[in-house]
Amino acid sequence: MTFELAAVMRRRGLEVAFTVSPGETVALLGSNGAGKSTILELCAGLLRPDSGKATLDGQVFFDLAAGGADRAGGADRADGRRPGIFTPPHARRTVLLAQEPLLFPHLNVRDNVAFGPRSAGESRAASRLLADEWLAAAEVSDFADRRPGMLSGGQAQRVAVARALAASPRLLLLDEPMTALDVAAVPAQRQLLHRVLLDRSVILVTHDPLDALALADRVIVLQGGRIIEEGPTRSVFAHPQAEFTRALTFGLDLSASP
Amino acid sequence: MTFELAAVMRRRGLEVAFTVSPGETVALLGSNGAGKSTILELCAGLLRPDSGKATLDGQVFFDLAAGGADRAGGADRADGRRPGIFTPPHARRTVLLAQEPLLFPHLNVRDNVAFGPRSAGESRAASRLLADEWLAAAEVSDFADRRPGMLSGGQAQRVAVARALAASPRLLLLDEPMTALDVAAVPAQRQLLHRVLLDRSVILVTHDPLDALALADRVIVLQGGRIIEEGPTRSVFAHPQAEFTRALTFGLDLSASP
Amino acid sequence: MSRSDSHTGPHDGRVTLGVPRWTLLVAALGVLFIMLPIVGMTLRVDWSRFGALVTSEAAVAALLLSLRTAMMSTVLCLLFGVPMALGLARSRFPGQRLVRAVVLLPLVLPPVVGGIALLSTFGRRGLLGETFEVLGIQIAFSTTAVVLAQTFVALPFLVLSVEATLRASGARFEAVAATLGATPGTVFRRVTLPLVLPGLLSGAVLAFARALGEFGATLTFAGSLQGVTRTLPLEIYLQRETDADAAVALALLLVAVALIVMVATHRPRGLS
Amino acid sequence: MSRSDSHTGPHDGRVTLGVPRWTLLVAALGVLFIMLPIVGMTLRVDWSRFGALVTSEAAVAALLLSLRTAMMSTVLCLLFGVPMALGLARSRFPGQRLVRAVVLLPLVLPPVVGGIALLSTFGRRGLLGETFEVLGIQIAFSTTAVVLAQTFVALPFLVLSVEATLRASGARFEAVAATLGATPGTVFRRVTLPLVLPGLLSGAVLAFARALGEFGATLTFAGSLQGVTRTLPLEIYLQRETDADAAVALALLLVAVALIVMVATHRPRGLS
Amino acid sequence: AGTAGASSGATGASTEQGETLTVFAAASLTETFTELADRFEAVHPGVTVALNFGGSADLVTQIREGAPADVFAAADARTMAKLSGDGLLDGVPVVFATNTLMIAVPADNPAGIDSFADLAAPNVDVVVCAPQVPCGTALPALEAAAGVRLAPVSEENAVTGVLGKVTSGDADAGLVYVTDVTSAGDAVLGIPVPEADQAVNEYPIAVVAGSEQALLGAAFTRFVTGATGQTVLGAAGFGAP
Ligand SMILES: Nc1ncnc2c1ncn2[C@@H]1O[C@H](COP(=O)(O)OP(=O)(O)OP(=O)(O)O)[C@@H](O)[C@H]1O
Ligand SMILES: Nc1ncnc2c1ncn2[C@@H]1O[C@H](COP(=O)(O)OP(=O)(O)OP(=O)(O)O)[C@@H](O)[C@H]1O
Ligand SMILES: [Mg+2]
Ligand SMILES: [Mg+2]
Repeated sequence: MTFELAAVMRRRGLEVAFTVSPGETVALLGSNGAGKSTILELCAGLLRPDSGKATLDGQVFFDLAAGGADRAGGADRADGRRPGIFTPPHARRTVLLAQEPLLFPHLNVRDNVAFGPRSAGESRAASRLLADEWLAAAEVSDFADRRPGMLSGGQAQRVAVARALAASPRLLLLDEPMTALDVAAVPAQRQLLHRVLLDRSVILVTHDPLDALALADRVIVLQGGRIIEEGPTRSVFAHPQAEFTRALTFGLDLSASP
Repeated sequence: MTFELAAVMRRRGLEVAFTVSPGETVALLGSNGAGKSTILELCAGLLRPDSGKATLDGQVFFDLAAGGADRAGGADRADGRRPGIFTPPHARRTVLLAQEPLLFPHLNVRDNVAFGPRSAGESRAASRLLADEWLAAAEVSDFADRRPGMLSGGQAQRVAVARALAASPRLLLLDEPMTALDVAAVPAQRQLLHRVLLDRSVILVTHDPLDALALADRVIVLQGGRIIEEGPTRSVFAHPQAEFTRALTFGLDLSASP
Repeated sequence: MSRSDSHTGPHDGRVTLGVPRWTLLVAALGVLFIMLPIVGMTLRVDWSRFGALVTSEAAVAALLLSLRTAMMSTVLCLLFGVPMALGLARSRFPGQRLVRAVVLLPLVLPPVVGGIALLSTFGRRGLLGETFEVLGIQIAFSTTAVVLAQTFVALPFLVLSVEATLRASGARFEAVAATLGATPGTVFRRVTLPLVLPGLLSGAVLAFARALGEFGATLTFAGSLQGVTRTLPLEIYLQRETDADAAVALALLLVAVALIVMVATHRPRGLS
Repeated sequence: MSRSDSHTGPHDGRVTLGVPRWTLLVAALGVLFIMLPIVGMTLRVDWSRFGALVTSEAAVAALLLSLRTAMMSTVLCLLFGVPMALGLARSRFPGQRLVRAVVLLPLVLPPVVGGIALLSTFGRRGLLGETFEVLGIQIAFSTTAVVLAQTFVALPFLVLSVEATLRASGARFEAVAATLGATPGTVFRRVTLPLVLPGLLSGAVLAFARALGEFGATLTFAGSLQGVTRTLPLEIYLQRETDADAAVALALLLVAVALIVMVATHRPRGLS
Repeated sequence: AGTAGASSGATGASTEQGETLTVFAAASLTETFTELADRFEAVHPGVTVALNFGGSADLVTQIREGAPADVFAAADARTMAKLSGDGLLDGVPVVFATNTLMIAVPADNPAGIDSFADLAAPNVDVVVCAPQVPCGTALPALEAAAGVRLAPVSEENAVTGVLGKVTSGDADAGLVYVTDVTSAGDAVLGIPVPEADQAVNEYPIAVVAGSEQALLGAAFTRFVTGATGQTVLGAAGFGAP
């Protein structure tokens, strides 16, 4: 399940390339507007890059040559269409947990969580069972029969996490999954994620160095759409190079550990 | 500008009463679903309580007697209407910054921030100037001409903060204003809020004990819709009684300070 | 707020906003403008003959035919109109605005001209007439023609309602569904359709109503033959030749039927 | 993706989702169903006489009258229809469903019956006839009557489109605006209206189109006199009595006008 | 005439028990032809007469487009001439009835009309049929004969439009045929015009070319022009051919 990504998206000032090894969790760090959410949406198939290539375990997510306009000597096709491959989101088996919960307003909480399994072809009953398990894991079983409109902010966020995990993706894309959670819930949720992330390829966006430390094997620090720092979490945090990383890890005393 | 609130809302299992002194900042703490957002929406006038009374500096926000059905010997009116006063949101001069940014999608960032001043009767030009000041304070001047749909999550959140502050409310209601902000931005935003909150009555919802410490004069801890702990921030944090508060303040060593 | 308000149904303590008082006044005037003529018409009905008029064999046959054909047209409109709305609202292609304009044309064509247009295509001497003749199908002047005429005039209503709702509700939930592994078909069935339900219902009611009231295109394209093509509006038109009171009585029957159908089926709810 | 796609306008790299391929096929069939009759009609036009026919004095007078009245009706529809939609979508009151059904009735009334109903209210001996007579206003046989008839049949279109959009877009932004100090009027003007613009535009186009094609109610209520009450559809109908070709030519003129108006004005955009 | 072809899709198809004769007739003939059809069925057991009524232009269009008509009865000679011009008639049309114009005023005659010349008064709202439609065919001739030019407030497309506005009281007077006044009953008052017999409108009937029921159609035509037909038509106010 190696995931390889190289993508350029000029409109967002983004140009990145990195790899996620099978089972690895990579944290994307960076200031607001650095391009973290954009990368996740590119991986999920909601955005189409100007050019680049992404593959997961051999399956091509996209493979788009640079547009003719920018390539002086390129094999420009007369009709102006850029040749290329683009796999639509549903065929990628990646799941994106976005910055907003975006629960389906017309489905109750259980059916929201069961949506992924159902789409993967599970029976209605099996999907609901699975949903109930994930709801329990995220500690929101009490709300299974409610409409999302009747949840508090933190409750909705937890349901969104459960929904993402229930879809059992090959590549999991998490955009600030711990937002809006109360302090009592954070350790449990962190544990839940930790358990789930162990054997999956994951890209995790977070602003919390503790989350990165607890969950990520490796961190990638972005600035203005480029990667400015990259490496195993502990070593980057122990010897931060970029200013952003220094600010992020300020007060975390990791210099002693290897 | 003393704000006094007493409200019952059975549907949300809420029953609270507290006071905010002029210029005081009160932090509402509590687990997900404890009723924090509900309280803010009641103060803002988006929700109508079953009964209760709220006044700001003498102006009645609402004054609703308990419904006849629940009052055995009450002065039940024959037509079943509950008598009472209810001031609509726009006449309260409170501003609510909700958990989601909810920027107006059809206005650009500047006009979003200028919306409050405009509604208060400022001229278009004056409102825009004011908006630009607040955008600068929130460090999002670069995006003044963009539509909200083109912002990153953290950028949108900052604009929402600017919009709330620009409306110069008598009572400011902030629901997790620091969500989605990057670590580099947090100190600046905290400073901004600190400056702004100094001479205003504020109710602030947060999950971050540091925010509470930095910004709040007093904390109120909620659980299941009731107040379980209340007092000056430092003293509550130094000697937390409720389990939630203990978990929240775990690791913050305040026992030494008064 | 009455007590029942605060204890039942969708009333959840949320305060109604954004309805300035003057709009209610203007709205009331608007409602009055539509209601008065209908009341005025009701006052003209000769109630002593009403029962006999609306239960006459011709009237009943016309009513049944109308209900049957309007229902079939509505189904056809849903079948074709929802995909059309989706294509217009969600995808981008060259000439899209022209296509939208063409789809709306039946609205603007006086129905009689619509009937001529249909004859020029599906009639025995029309564009497709020969094809159908070879297949042994005669469309014009049959019940099929009534359904086609009604569908032709009603389709734009459905398309426009659904398209506007699609645009207003945006595509964010569809994106979420796709990342959760839902194929376009599943997204359509489980997310798009339920989310546009309010628009879909009001569009379907519009289409049904338009089909039920269709007159000109039917008369021209399908003729007016009792039990086969003479729908209630055509019957009303004929009755008016001999007995204006009878026509008003029948019109009232149509109004009653429409009211029942609409009150019974039209309950769009917001999802916010 | 053509190159122009990826460099201009609203194309921002976001992938189109939720349009299963089969819907495009079905949609194409639907478009064909509407387009073929119009093409069929066009093929019947006697082009050698076309110019003379559509520039005849009667035709020009009718076209101008049609445009003028349809525009005025659309304005009236907007004026009354938007508040009505707001009342139906945003507030709750007893009998709401009945009111909505009543508002939709003109859709289902065969236009001729609509005309009778209008006569029974605004006619000289109608419900309000005396009131108007005292005020020195005579409505019947005047251009005012044409506008009233068109407004009566077109109003429901606007109301329904706007209502569906209001429901689909929800009330969250209105709540935000109110907490920022906006009075209900300001909320309406600066938030509600811009947010429902797609529905408003498509509703206005629907209403305009319906008004432009209105025939039965106008004929019954307003009469038919060149330059005063004889709109293009009435002229078409009359021409048809003597010269079917002339009628088709005029109908094509109407189609062309409608197409131009729609392509020029109808550009709802999503806001998501 | 009631249930003709109620379940079959196409019109004019033979039913199992017998034959169906499809008659297209002007809308103003609705009442008389419905009765005539019943009587015709009574004397021709096994025959069903299916009636299709409409405005003259509708019927002409439909027949031109191949509608399955066997017999066509028009409201004026000009309409019939359009079909014979196209060779769509079988044989020569026969006039089966005539009609003359009459002034119709609201029952209380608010404008005090009692002659054709009164209609030309400036404050009188007169409604007429447009000269293009059968009910207006005879008007120019009448105007010429009476030497009075009218300035109508509306030129209607159908006689129902004229009657509707007279009965509602919006028009002070309308010009319609004698039969229309008869069928309108008490709602309107008819005022005869002496010059009307100089402007007579004729109703022709003919078998449609290519009809599969030509014989039966001819029989129906004879029935209408015959004694029974004339009795029924006469009762409704039509004049003899
Ligand atoms: N329409 C509704 N909107 C929000 N909450 C609702 C609604 N209906 C019922 N509730 C319930 O009311 C309770 C209080 O919700 P509230 O949103 O005030 O919680 P909160 O303290 O803000 O939580 P969080 O920290 O998760 O935002 C919750 O248990 C919630 O499930
Ligand atoms: N339609 C759009 N949606 C989101 N961002 C956009 C859009 N158009 C342009 N941008 C810009 O692209 C850049 C990258 O945005 P992105 O959402 O990826 O940031 P991010 O790293 O996720 O930030 P945050 O921490 O605030 O969520 C930002 O500068 C943003 O303003
Ligand atoms: Mg982001
Ligand atoms: Mg909350």
